[in-house]
Amino acid sequence: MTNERQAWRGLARVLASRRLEGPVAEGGDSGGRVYHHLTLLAPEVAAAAVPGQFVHVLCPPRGGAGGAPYAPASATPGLPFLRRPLSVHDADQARGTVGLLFWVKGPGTAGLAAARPGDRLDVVGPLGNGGFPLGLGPALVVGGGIGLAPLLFLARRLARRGRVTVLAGVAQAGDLALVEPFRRLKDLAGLIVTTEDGSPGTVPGTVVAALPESLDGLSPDGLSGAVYACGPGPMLRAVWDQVSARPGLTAWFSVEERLACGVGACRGCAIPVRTGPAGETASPPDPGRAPDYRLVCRDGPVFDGNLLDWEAL
Amino acid sequence: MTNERQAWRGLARVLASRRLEGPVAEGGDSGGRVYHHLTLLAPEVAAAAVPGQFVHVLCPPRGGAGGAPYAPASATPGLPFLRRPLSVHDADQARGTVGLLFWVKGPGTAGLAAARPGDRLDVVGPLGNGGFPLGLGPALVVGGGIGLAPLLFLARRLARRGRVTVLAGVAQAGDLALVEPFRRLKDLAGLIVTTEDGSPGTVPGTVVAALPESLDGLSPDGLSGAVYACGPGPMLRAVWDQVSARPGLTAWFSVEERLACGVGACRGCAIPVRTGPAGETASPPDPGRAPDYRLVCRDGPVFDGNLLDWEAL
Amino acid sequence: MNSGTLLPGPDLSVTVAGLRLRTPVMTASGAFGYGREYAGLLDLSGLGAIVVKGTSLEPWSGNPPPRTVETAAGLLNSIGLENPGVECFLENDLPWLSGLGVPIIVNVVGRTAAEYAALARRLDGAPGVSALEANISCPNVKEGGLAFGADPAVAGDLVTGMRRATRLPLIVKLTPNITDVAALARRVVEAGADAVSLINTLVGMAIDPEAGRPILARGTGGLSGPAVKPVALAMVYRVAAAVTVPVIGMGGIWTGRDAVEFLMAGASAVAVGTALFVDPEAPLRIAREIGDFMAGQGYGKVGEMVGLANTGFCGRRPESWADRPDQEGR
Amino acid sequence: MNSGTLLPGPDLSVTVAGLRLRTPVMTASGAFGYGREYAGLLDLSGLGAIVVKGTSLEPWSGNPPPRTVETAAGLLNSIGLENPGVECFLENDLPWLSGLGVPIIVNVVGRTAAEYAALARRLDGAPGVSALEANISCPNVKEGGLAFGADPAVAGDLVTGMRRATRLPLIVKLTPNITDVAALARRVVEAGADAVSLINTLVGMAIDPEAGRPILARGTGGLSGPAVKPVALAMVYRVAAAVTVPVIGMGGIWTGRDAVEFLMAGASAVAVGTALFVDPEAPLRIAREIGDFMAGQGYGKVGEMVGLANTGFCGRRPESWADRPDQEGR
Ligand SMILES: Cc1cc2nc3c(=O)[nH]c(=O)nc-3n(C[C@H](O)[C@H](O)[C@H](O)COP(=O)(O)OP(=O)(O)OC[C@H]3O[C@@H](n4cnc5c(N)ncnc54)[C@H](O)[C@@H]3O)c2cc1C
Ligand SMILES: Cc1cc2nc3c(=O)[nH]c(=O)nc-3n(C[C@H](O)[C@H](O)[C@H](O)COP(=O)(O)OP(=O)(O)OC[C@H]3O[C@@H](n4cnc5c(N)ncnc54)[C@H](O)[C@@H]3O)c2cc1C
Ligand SMILES: Cc1cc2nc3c(=O)[nH]c(=O)nc-3n(C[C@H](O)[C@H](O)[C@H](O)COP(=O)(O)O)c2cc1C
Ligand SMILES: Cc1cc2nc3c(=O)[nH]c(=O)nc-3n(C[C@H](O)[C@H](O)[C@H](O)COP(=O)(O)O)c2cc1C
Ligand code: FES
Ligand code: FES
Repeated sequence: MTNERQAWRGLARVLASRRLEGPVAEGGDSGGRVYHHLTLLAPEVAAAAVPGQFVHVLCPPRGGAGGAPYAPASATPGLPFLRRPLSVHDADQARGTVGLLFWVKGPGTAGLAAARPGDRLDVVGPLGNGGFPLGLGPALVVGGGIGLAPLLFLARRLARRGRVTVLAGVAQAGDLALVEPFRRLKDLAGLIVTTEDGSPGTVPGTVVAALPESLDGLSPDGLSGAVYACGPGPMLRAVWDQVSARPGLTAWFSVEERLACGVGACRGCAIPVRTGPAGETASPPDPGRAPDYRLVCRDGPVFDGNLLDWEAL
Repeated sequence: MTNERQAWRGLARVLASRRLEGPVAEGGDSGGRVYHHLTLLAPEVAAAAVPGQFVHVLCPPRGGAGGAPYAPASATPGLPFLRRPLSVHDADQARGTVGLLFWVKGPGTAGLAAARPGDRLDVVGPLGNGGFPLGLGPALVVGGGIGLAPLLFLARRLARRGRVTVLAGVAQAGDLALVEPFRRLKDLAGLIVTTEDGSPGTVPGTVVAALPESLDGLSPDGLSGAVYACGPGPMLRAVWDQVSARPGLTAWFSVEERLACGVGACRGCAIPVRTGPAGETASPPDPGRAPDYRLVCRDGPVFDGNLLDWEAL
Repeated sequence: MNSGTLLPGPDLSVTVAGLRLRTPVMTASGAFGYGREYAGLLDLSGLGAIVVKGTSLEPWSGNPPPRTVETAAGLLNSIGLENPGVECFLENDLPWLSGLGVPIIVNVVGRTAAEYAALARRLDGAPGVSALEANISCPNVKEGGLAFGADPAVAGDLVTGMRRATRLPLIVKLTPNITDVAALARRVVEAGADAVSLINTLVGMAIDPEAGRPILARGTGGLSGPAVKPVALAMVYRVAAAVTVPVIGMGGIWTGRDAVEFLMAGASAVAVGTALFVDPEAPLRIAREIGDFMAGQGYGKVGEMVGLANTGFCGRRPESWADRPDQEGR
Repeated sequence: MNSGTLLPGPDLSVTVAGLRLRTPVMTASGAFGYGREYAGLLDLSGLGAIVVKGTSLEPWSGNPPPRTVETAAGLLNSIGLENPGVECFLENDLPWLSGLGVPIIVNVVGRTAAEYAALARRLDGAPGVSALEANISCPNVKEGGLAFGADPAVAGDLVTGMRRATRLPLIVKLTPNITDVAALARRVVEAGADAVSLINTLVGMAIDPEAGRPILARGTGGLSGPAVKPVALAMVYRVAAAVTVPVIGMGGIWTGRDAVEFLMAGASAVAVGTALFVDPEAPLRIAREIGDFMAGQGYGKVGEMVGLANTGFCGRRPESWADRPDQEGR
């Protein structure tokens, strides 16, 4: 654990800030979810980041409409103050830019969404251990909703190496903007998009329903290849159920937990795993012994499906 | 105490926001003090306010340079969150505007200074009891530093009624912008400006040093007239010493204390006074009895010098 | 959630210690004066109840200034219970207050147990007084206040004395500056409290670095506001599990979600203090936000949420919960 | 204040419990791991001291997630003292840490008084360990932790046992979840503590309104961060007046001015925890800001500020203060 940390900390300039618009702009119901994209100038982060890593961002307090510095009397003082983890959505080493894609959920992401070009944000990153292991064999990338955020950078890197299919699911037409950047990716072997509302040009249903077919097509024998997944917990569990039933497949999951320090110091972001402290081999948890944990920020956020304790997760 | 409150609460639009520049722009040392002026559109406040009253303003959290929503990691989260009291510097009933002039002191005023035209600020006001009583006799208005803030509106109203002289003191050339609006006032009988650094065109020294001459000139007999003062505590005390030594003069002081509610509910802004609870007549405090207090936000911020307990203040 | 308008709105009324409140949101003592100070800034008739400033037998002049300091998401105060005395209250404020149609709860303070009892006797039967809240937990006065509040035995005797002196519902306000707040709560309930309220302020301090001394004239003060909410919530949770009378929760409530947290921790009603200084309409806004939350989550009555987090229940309420008779007005 | 550069800078070094610290700013236990986690994000050799994560005899796996919740200007944690055990620390971390040239203070935790004593014995004489800090105040573990910390008699016995087992300077970390922290401090000093540190976290809670249950898996957690600063400061002020050993102050320190407040309340040094999560360089920045403040106000040594607010002194330091021998390293 010599921990050769590459993390940089400094002020990254906001180059672009835009609210994502779904293809159905008028009348589109995105279930109240608003998504936002930021492009930051952070050459050190762009150079060092690998897919699956994240940056830890200090979020400005919420402004009023249009970023105006009006403080709503109803906003709780003192929120947000911790940094917020956001995956590297994309990184352009040549330009020194890092893209972030996020759901505007609470005070932290709301403040970030009000950032304008020229603003500077205090970021630490890239953080996380190694990211998604990039193999050379056939790969299936599976993402649900905002879980697609870390997968664009991954799919881009994977596509340089081998055959990559992306299976992307969103709830409804209003969320399809999350999928747009994948359509522009070169060299994808395939892109399957599912929507729960059955939007035109998509497979109706969830990624979980579409997964068996994609796994069948992953490799000639259907029994080798790597699966990479990020999304809501129940989706990840369902992916693991299917993948683990097919020997020969490996699967990597990007998981979330509440972070404080982001660097492995506070032990705040524990997730339960199935191994002893040495952590090398997976074995069923022994009910008689203390649970084992890994840290999302230091040992993850990407984990081998074999390691995760799916019952306790 | 039927308390016919006129206070309005709502969002006031920022029409103009400017940092005050002293006449000595280059190399001028204002002792590190930065002053700022905001013009708010708040017709209800403009219509109801009288000189000496204040507004209670919800301050946006500090932004970065140029109002950018960058949160400095060193800024304590959760500050500011209480409203900040600021005197009505000027009010224009016809245009529905209220001017605020303030020293950028801590997190509250720093956030306010970052407001830009078009922003909306949550204000309550006007607050305070009645303000400066406006007589018809000769008046001397004495202000020190940012204590000049409430006195412009006062001097303007007084000048409609009678003979008004303004005695304005600032520390140094860099602060002379505080005096500028008084120069543009019509109908002043006189404007005497003191600077401690003896800037050109000003009387070297403090208002306290210049006060005897001004008091001599206040009225033909030097023994009648009203004095209105706002400024740092020691200055107010010195003014009272001189004024109270001249029978026949009345003096009104705008004083400050830390406010919470601003409306007389929390009893947080007490200042010691020299009378019993009935509070009608001034008498020397009786050391044997409990101290008496008045509330700056409800009973002031303007008080008769006879009422204030100058020893305890 | 526009769909909420299609359904009948959730019922926000609650019954606490025999008092019927239109909403579960009261004003916290000391932050709302005697109510009139806020007239014109909010519609007082929409409040769940008004709890007035701590009131003593004789007028108290309070502590020397400075009396308040802003801290990170918190407020330190050292008012020292300045108040005009109970006679002035009865003559000048109560008639106006009782015209609002809102329960009026009088927060009482004394220097001795006998003074508390005398206040209870004086207010018993005063037309327009709905209940008493015994403030035995103010950190800002030398005599009384915290001295009573930190010792369960002494607090119990004080409450016994008040109980004998009045038939009004008796709420006892607990201090958080204590190792075992649940033991204190149990004792005052044994002694006859009809409800307990918490938390009063946490002892705190701020120092002026330039002056080299505390900012507040008395050194320490009481901390309130969002900063203390997690502490308040943990104490409400513990006390609600320890007593059978209703709990009134407070400490840093700023939003409807904050209030719901207190209800789920076991409070039957909540009070809002410091938030008033920033948003004078906070109690009304918070009640509205509770209603929005209930509509969104399918709760019909406030009582369905009370104590949820204490029952180990998670996610959706059990069907039987709404019918449990002991959830309201117990 | 550019004029500061013309004068020799103020002396930031302090001596606490026999340890010479370059600056009065340490890292607080649990927020800095074992130091290496932050390597590259700040220059660790500029720290006053490093206090490592609470360490037990055997590895502890800690509490189930979620373990942290952000609150208003505060952080609730329920880590449960996850740590790899003292042997792992001695083998993997101590050699690296002791190369930094900064005092290393080991925060120790046990399930029984005997475990605390065994840890003290094991660490006694371990090369590179400068002092021990006995964490008898963690609210997040069932056994040990708060149980010891809230009872002065039990805490005293625990400290007596550790005192016998080690010659290392012994710091005892006090809980704030107690009625009378000064009595507790006096007892552990009688039992042999060379210094006391405070505050550990305040018991707190947050509830997820949608789920209807506490967010932290264990229900309650410990509150830290700016929210608790006023409470911490009041307790440091009380304890400093009650004991003759040095006090190490912490709780919500974010700026140099915050640190100066703790020094003036009577702390001889301070520790920074939660601020690290937002500003990894916070301890260095805060030390710099203390220096700026001292230069601006004309203080030459940190000891001149220690306890100022407790002496009733106001404004400028008395000339004699700087010479008082008992202000440093007592
Ligand atoms: C390694 C990692 C990478 C992530 N990448 C992305 C991304 O690329 N895009 C994106 O939209 N979201 C991402 N998330 C989730 C994102 O961090 C949260 O949505 C965000 O912190 C919410 O903050 P808020 O203030 O807007 O909302 P709130 O819900 O008010 O946040 C309150 C607290 O909960 C924490 N929190 C809330 N939701 C989550 C969550 N799902 N995971 C972890 N902590 C949470 C926050 O950090 C904060 O401390 C990632 C999370 C992790 C752990
Ligand atoms: C009735 C009244 C009218 C005022 N009018 C003006 C004005 O027109 N222009 C102007 O520049 N200032 C005025 N002040 C002072 C002004 O309110 C403070 O300078 C301001 O609140 C400082 O806030 P801050 O966050 O920038 O600084 P900080 O010093 O960080 O404020 C911290 C806390 O102390 C309080 N505080 C700090 N200084 C004062 C002070 N002098 N008086 C009262 N409370 C204080 C703040 O309100 C806040 O709660 C007035 C004060 C009062 C009571
Ligand atoms: C300025 C002020 C004055 C207070 N006065 C009283 C009082 O007279 N009696 C009392 O029981 N509590 C008093 N309190 C405590 C509040 O009623 C409440 O318990 C506490 O502030 C926590 O709630 P909050 O965080 O919503 O303010 C006072 C609080 C403040 C801020
Ligand atoms: C995540 C976290 C873990 C902590 N772990 C420990 C610990 O292991 N031992 C200990 O004595 N204190 C522990 N503490 C308490 C801190 O050392 C400190 O006393 C407290 O957080 C107050 O300081 P702060 O507000 O600067 O964080 C922990 C605090 C936090 C936030
Ligand atoms: S967030 Fe601190 S260890 Fe992961
Ligand atoms: S600020 Fe509340 S009474 Fe004046």
